[in-house]
Amino acid sequence: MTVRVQAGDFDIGAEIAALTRGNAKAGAVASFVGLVRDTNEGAGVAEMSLEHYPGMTEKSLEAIVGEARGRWDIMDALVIHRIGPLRPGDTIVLVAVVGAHRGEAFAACEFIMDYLKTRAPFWKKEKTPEGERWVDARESDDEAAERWKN
Amino acid sequence: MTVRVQAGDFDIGAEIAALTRGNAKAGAVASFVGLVRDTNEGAGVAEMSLEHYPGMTEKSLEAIVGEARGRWDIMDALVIHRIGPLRPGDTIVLVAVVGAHRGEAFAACEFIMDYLKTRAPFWKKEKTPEGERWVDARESDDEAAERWKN
Amino acid sequence: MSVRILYFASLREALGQASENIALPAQVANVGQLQAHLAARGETWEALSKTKNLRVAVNQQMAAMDAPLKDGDEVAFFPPVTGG
Amino acid sequence: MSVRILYFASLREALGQASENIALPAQVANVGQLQAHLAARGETWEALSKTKNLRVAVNQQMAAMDAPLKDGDEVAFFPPVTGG
Repeated sequence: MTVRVQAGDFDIGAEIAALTRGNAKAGAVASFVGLVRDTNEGAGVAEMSLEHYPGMTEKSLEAIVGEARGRWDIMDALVIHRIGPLRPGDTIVLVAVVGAHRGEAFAACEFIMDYLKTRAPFWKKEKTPEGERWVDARESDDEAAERWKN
Repeated sequence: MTVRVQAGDFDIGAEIAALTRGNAKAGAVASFVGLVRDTNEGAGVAEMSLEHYPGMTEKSLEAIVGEARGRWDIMDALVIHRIGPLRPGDTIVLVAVVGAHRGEAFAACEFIMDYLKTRAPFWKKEKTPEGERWVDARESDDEAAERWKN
Repeated sequence: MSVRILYFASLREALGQASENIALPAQVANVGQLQAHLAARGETWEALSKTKNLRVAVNQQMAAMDAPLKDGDEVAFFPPVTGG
Repeated sequence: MSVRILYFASLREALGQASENIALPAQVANVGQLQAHLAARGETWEALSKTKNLRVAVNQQMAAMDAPLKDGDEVAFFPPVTGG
């Protein structure tokens, strides 16, 4: 299980290859990449910056991945989250989950993303033509995380 | 929408980058990679080879992706499936789906994989210590495809 | 009428043949009748009636056993798919 | 007892401060009491009682308003998270 917080970009193919290297029981990798969009809530976004809570960030991501491993029969998982200034089109986050079969890998990957969105201490600030603004939390993210409680 | 059938490997990062390039409305890429495992149904697998039905393969993959686009609000999708001889650890398939938000990208990606597993004309043959054998279809794959009918 | 027939995977191996062109007698008008007609040739051809969950495609689209045939169709028989 | 307090994102900007160390009066024993104590300092500090859905972490774990505090704790206040 690997969790990284970094300013630089990541190479998805190399990360997935490293995650499965030497594990010939791995049959499935479900992954997710989040990207900076040039529009949010009706305003143009020229740049974004991501603030986080060093220390808690890593702990919370590890706890989320640990919870996923407790729920599903998965072999390994990786979370990389970028911080600092980003531009439209840039990657923000990578979540990749390895399992023997696809069903559990997909579920765990989506679960990790939903929990990351509501529990990991990151905050986005956008530069728009009207100035800078902190992004508001989305109710739909709370709902997405809620549904795993059953 | 891109569908490719090829003998060679693919670069996941480059494929995802190409899929989102110039699309600054894209916020989410859900993807799946299938790998050759060294064991299947209790026997060791030294090598595998994938046969397909040229012409129908591409049509069926395009139909599956088209159905996903009709069901979910996604922007683009990519399916690459390898054919010919493969070894444990080798990639078999890549499915990547781009959307504005993650929920629809995840659902469409999983749907495409489930339909591909039951509708796209590929057949796996394994080399085991006991000789060559054609892989049997899994009931769990039929069940996975069934659940999208609701 | 004539159709082109393709066989894949374990069925192709069992039949020792990947494809054939065949002129059909008048009473063979759909996929199921074609399957029975081919299997009735005996010996290894019985694999066509013995393959579990045999699948059929007509002109590269999945088809049911009662799908009608017309001159020039491409008909493929194969076991359940196992890609991905 | 003394605690270390951290502020993040919009709350950090509203308060013009990222962290502080503070000695607590005896009646401040949990997170909610700490929040009220800090907000009672007036002016910009009222942001602590006005931030919608204010979140709190104690020693880098999400905590509820009734979570108890002990000497040396690291307490962080911040708005709902928006990463990913």
